[in-house]
Amino acid sequence: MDIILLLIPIFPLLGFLILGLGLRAIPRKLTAIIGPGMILLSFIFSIFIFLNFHYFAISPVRYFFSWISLPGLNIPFAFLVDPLSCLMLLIVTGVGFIIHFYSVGYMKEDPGFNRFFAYMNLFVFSMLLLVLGANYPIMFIGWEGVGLCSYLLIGFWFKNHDYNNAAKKAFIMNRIGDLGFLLGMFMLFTTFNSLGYAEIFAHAKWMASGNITLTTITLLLFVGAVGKSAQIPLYTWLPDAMAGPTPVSALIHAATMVTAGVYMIARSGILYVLSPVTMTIIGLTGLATALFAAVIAIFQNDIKKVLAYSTISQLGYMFLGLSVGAFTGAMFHLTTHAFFKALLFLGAGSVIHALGGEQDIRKMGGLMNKLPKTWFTFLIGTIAIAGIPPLSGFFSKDEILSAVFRSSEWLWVFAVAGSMMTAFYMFRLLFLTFFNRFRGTDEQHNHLHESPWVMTIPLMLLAMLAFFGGFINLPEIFGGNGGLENFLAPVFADANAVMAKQPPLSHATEWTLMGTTLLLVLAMAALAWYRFVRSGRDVVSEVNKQPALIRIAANKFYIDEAYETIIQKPLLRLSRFLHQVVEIRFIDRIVDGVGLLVIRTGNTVRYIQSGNVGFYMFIMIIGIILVLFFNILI
Amino acid sequence: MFTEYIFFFLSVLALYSAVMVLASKKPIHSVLFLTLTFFAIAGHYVLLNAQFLAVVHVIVYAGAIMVLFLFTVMLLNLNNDERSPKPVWAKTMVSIASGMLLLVLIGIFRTYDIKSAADPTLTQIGLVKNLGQILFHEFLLPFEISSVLFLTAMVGAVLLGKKEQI
Amino acid sequence: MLTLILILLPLAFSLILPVLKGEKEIRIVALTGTVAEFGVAMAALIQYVTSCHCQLMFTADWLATLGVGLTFSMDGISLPLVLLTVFLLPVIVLFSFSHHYRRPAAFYSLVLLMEMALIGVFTAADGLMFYIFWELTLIPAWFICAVWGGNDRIRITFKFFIYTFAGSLLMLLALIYIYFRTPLPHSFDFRVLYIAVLSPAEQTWLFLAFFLAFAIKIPIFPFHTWQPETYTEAPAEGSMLLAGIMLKMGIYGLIRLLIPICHLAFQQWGEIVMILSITGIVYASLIAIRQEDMKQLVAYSSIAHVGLIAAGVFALNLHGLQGSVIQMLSHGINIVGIFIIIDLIQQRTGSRNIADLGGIARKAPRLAVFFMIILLASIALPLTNGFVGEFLLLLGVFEYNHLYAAAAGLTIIFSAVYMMWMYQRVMFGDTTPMTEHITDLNNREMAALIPLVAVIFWIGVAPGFFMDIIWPDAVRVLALFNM
Amino acid sequence: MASVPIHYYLFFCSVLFCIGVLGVLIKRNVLIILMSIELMINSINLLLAAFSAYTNDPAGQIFVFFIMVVAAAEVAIGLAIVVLIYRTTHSLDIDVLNKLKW
Repeated sequence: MDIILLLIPIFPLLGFLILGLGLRAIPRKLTAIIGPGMILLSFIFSIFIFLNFHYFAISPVRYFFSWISLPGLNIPFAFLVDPLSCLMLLIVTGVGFIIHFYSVGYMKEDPGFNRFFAYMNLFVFSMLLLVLGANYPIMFIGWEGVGLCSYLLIGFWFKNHDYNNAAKKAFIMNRIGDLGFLLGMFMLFTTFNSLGYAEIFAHAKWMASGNITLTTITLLLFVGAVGKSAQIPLYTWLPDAMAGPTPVSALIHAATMVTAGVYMIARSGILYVLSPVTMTIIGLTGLATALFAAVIAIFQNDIKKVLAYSTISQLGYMFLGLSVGAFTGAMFHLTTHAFFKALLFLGAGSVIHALGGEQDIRKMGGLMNKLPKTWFTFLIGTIAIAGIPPLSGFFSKDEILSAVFRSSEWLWVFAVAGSMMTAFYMFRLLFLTFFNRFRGTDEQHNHLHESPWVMTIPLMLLAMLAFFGGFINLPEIFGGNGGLENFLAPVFADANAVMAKQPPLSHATEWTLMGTTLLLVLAMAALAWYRFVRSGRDVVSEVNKQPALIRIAANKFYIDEAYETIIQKPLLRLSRFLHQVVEIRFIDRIVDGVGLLVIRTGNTVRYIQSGNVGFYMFIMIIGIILVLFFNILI
Repeated sequence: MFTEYIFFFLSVLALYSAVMVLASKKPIHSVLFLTLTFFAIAGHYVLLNAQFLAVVHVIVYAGAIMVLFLFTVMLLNLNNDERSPKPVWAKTMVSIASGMLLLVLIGIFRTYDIKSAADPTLTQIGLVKNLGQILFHEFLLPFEISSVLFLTAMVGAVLLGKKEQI
Repeated sequence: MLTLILILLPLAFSLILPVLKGEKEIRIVALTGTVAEFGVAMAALIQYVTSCHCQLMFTADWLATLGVGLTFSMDGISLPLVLLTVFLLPVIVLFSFSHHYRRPAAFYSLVLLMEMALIGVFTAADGLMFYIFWELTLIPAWFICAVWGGNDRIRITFKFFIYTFAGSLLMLLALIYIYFRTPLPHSFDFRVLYIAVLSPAEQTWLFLAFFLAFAIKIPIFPFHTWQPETYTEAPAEGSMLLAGIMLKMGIYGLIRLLIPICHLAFQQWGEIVMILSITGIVYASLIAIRQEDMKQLVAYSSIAHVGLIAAGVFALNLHGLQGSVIQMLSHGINIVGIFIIIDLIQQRTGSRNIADLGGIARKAPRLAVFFMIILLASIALPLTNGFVGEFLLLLGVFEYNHLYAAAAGLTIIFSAVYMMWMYQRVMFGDTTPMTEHITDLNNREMAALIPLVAVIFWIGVAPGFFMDIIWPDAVRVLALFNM
Repeated sequence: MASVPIHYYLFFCSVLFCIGVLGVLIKRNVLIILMSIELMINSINLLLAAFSAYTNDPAGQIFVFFIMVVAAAEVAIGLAIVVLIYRTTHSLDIDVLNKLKW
């Protein structure tokens, strides 16, 4: 069983090595088999692990070899198989495989076909390490690894400098978070003398709530999550990351990598529930991000950017859920989000593919008939994300919302507002893309075509998942037995025990909340329909003519520009100042000055050497006298 | 007591002639006074029962070296006195310096005490036989090497003394 | 005995070389010499028994009356550095074949002399021998830089020589002082130096002398200004020897002399030198961001990295010390790799100015891959050697002081900033006239780079081998400190 | 026959030595300076012989012997140089010899 477990990440690594080392030698067809094939194998093995889950019930941690080992510090290379990692395993390999499959079609024309799959396999490998690791350093390997792959894949088309900048930005912002993660890890180590989950959580369980050390640890780890999961203030890399090929956006920047932060916090749940301050900060960050990103998303015209901001917003929801202790809810939303967001991205990819690279939704429209499969699956995705029953998004979002309501009504109001915005911008996207008449060039119009089967089959698979995904955790009132809830219960048992148990909502309240939300969401969908389909206004009016507030929102609140002025430019200026002034004019001048001083002194003193032998002898005698004199003294 | 008298006599003689070496106006007088000093010191050697040294001293210094000096003085016809003695302030300064050196030296030696003072007048080490034994046993190699030194010095002196460049 | 062979073998080869005629012959002999040395080191490694103190000891009387002995031995601190030296030298020599230096016999002879001196420094178990070899490294280093260097080489290398030499004189003074404080009969043997009786005031002075000597060599901010200039002007091999191995002498000196001897002075000065080291990290990283010359950029990044190593040493705990030795290995390997890459680019395009370059990845994919791997190792990506070292170092600093670790950790971010930016501008984008006809790596260049990359991953994935060698002696050093 | 204390020799030799030093410093004539140097050497010689006699150690007297050897050689060379100097400068003034720099 251990071998099988080990093989799960080994397959993608193998794929990476084969494709990476034989970069140009391997024919495309073989790559098309190896790339997705390795992930498929991983997926099959993951299912196998999932089915034989009981096998790991007693000893969930499997050691392979000792990685860093010192007296007092032992970091084994070990995997942990528990419900949480199992769930992530299935998502990563499952969704990963579907996206790999899709990529075979999407990247068909690209000269870097092999490289692409090599990177993708490396990504899956890193992600698997991240979710399987039995201690924080192993998670960190994956954590940095996925950041690297993200960097490589965003800058995949590396001839374009903007893409490279986007890649670098992503990597650096992730690194800021990584530093937080690293420091959090150190603090964990100094506090618990171990970095393994099992040891830490076993000790943490008995610590007092609000402990300052725990608060610091959790905050530091949260910094890592903020970087990776693109929350305020480190979110700006994610929209830029859309520079990468669309399957990359689907896999890395929607389904898996960006949710690593959520996974990490869920994993460390027990630490977080013991630090209420951190939980509050997480909640506020999540909510702010959810609303902020949703507002920006409404005014974006790039199909992928809308989805990117939507991802940020949905991640905000997950953090909001985590902050009120709804770990299962957050994980549930993570799962469904992986399904429908991957679906939406792939659908967007299909559209872009059909339009020959066009991403501006103002130049789309009326694609419903030309791309029927894409349109239908995209519709399912939109409904799912908007939260309309019985699609998956509804259930997962509802679970978070009701948990939020139990914690605070005000939070709930804001969360619902965010939910409404989600519905609005998603339907806006849907309507502008697929309804009315085509607004692009004639040439594009003539070339419009439905994507090949390699691309549509993944769409359909994901659409099914997005449709039915919600049923894995049906709420009680729908007669569900909370499958995922029960499945994950052992993982969150300690955390839930600590969490002050609010009484469960009465069914009436729950129905009311659900109804209200649904009604508002439907109203927003209708508004979008009215505004973008019925009114007949084809093209979204020019941003410049809009009121100032909207213009600011359309320009993403100038956050990028602000970062550039506040951080980037002063940093560069500081760098230049340190080099030109401090280094060259100050420190080095002192160093050279010492040398010059010696030279100058020599130049002056050498006149003593007049050449007068009598004088030399006199000095010599004086010297002898002094030597002898000091000899007496001593 | 007798030894002491001789000691004082020789010392005073040596110091007087040493001072006169410096005080004389003519170099030829200086050379003669220097000879006198050397003889006084030879007397000291005798007093210390260092007969061998006394003899060698007379031969080398009063004999060879003194002759060299005299020859030089006469060769160069240096009978006139110094045309321009050093200025007074310089003389004062160097005198003070020498005086200080003397003070310091005396300061050092004042506290010096020798541990087992054998009677110098009775030791036999200064006899030619004893010294010869040691010189040709323990110090044979340096002795031979010193002959090379002499040869070198001779060659050097000849080379320097030659008028034309070689 | 093996230790003595390790020292004498390069010397023998360096003496043979001047006799030979013909570049090809000279190269083959030089490479044979370094490879043979590697073989001897492997034999030593096999004989080495982990966690026994002072192994492979060789002792002979030299100036017995002064208590100076020809004493050489290895322990867990010096063995990794010896391995680093013997591993990097063949790589450097192999790489150097792409240059056609004038007077190759002299060049390779000096390189081998350097190897001998370096191994002498790392294996010396006697204070005076340590000093002698320490100074001996300077001579070939200076000649290599001053004869085969760039245009401004005379001025720069003179500064380098005088600066480091002044530092080492202070070390000599300190050593002699301690010598007179050792119990009778005086001796320079390390083990005797460790038990010298020193008052806190004396230790403070000795600390300053030692620290200055080592800080200049390492270099620690603000004694680093000789370094970027020297790296830029030195020939590629010179930069590699300097940055890859010679800098480690300073760190090694800290561990070997400063910590065990001046332990009382750390109460007063430990905090200050720690702050200096960390200031250096941030300062050098910030400067590196704006550099246009690749070598200069790497030089500043190196200052940042060794600053972290020094901080780990000054943290005075097992993790910091362990990390510093591991990171010395990693840094040596990574920086040599980077210098190789930079020089390859310079050979092909005639420039190492970032602004002149671009689009190399498309033209030379293998070069791009190697560059990427080495770069990732130097920014401490997990599963590369850089991570293991930096993880332990930062953990060590963190145990010393949380805030310092946060400041030192900025290197994680900044190194990504400057390295990625350099990589992006050099390798990506459109080609420039200079990079238009760049060729990919040939087999010999691959042969030089592959061992580096292999070790990068070896230490990154399974550092246990080195860890086990190092930690017993790291514990021993700490025990001396706490004595 | 009672001997004089060693201190007498010490003081006497110190005075003689200082006279030599004074001569070296105060005189301009190279010849006299050489003589003064001889005075110093003699004072040292005597002291060596005295110590040798007082401690019953022949090494001191042997050294005196060697010093005499060296002194003789020195005088020979020194005077040769003096002659040479006189030939070139027509003076024995030491202050004329100020080319000894750089």
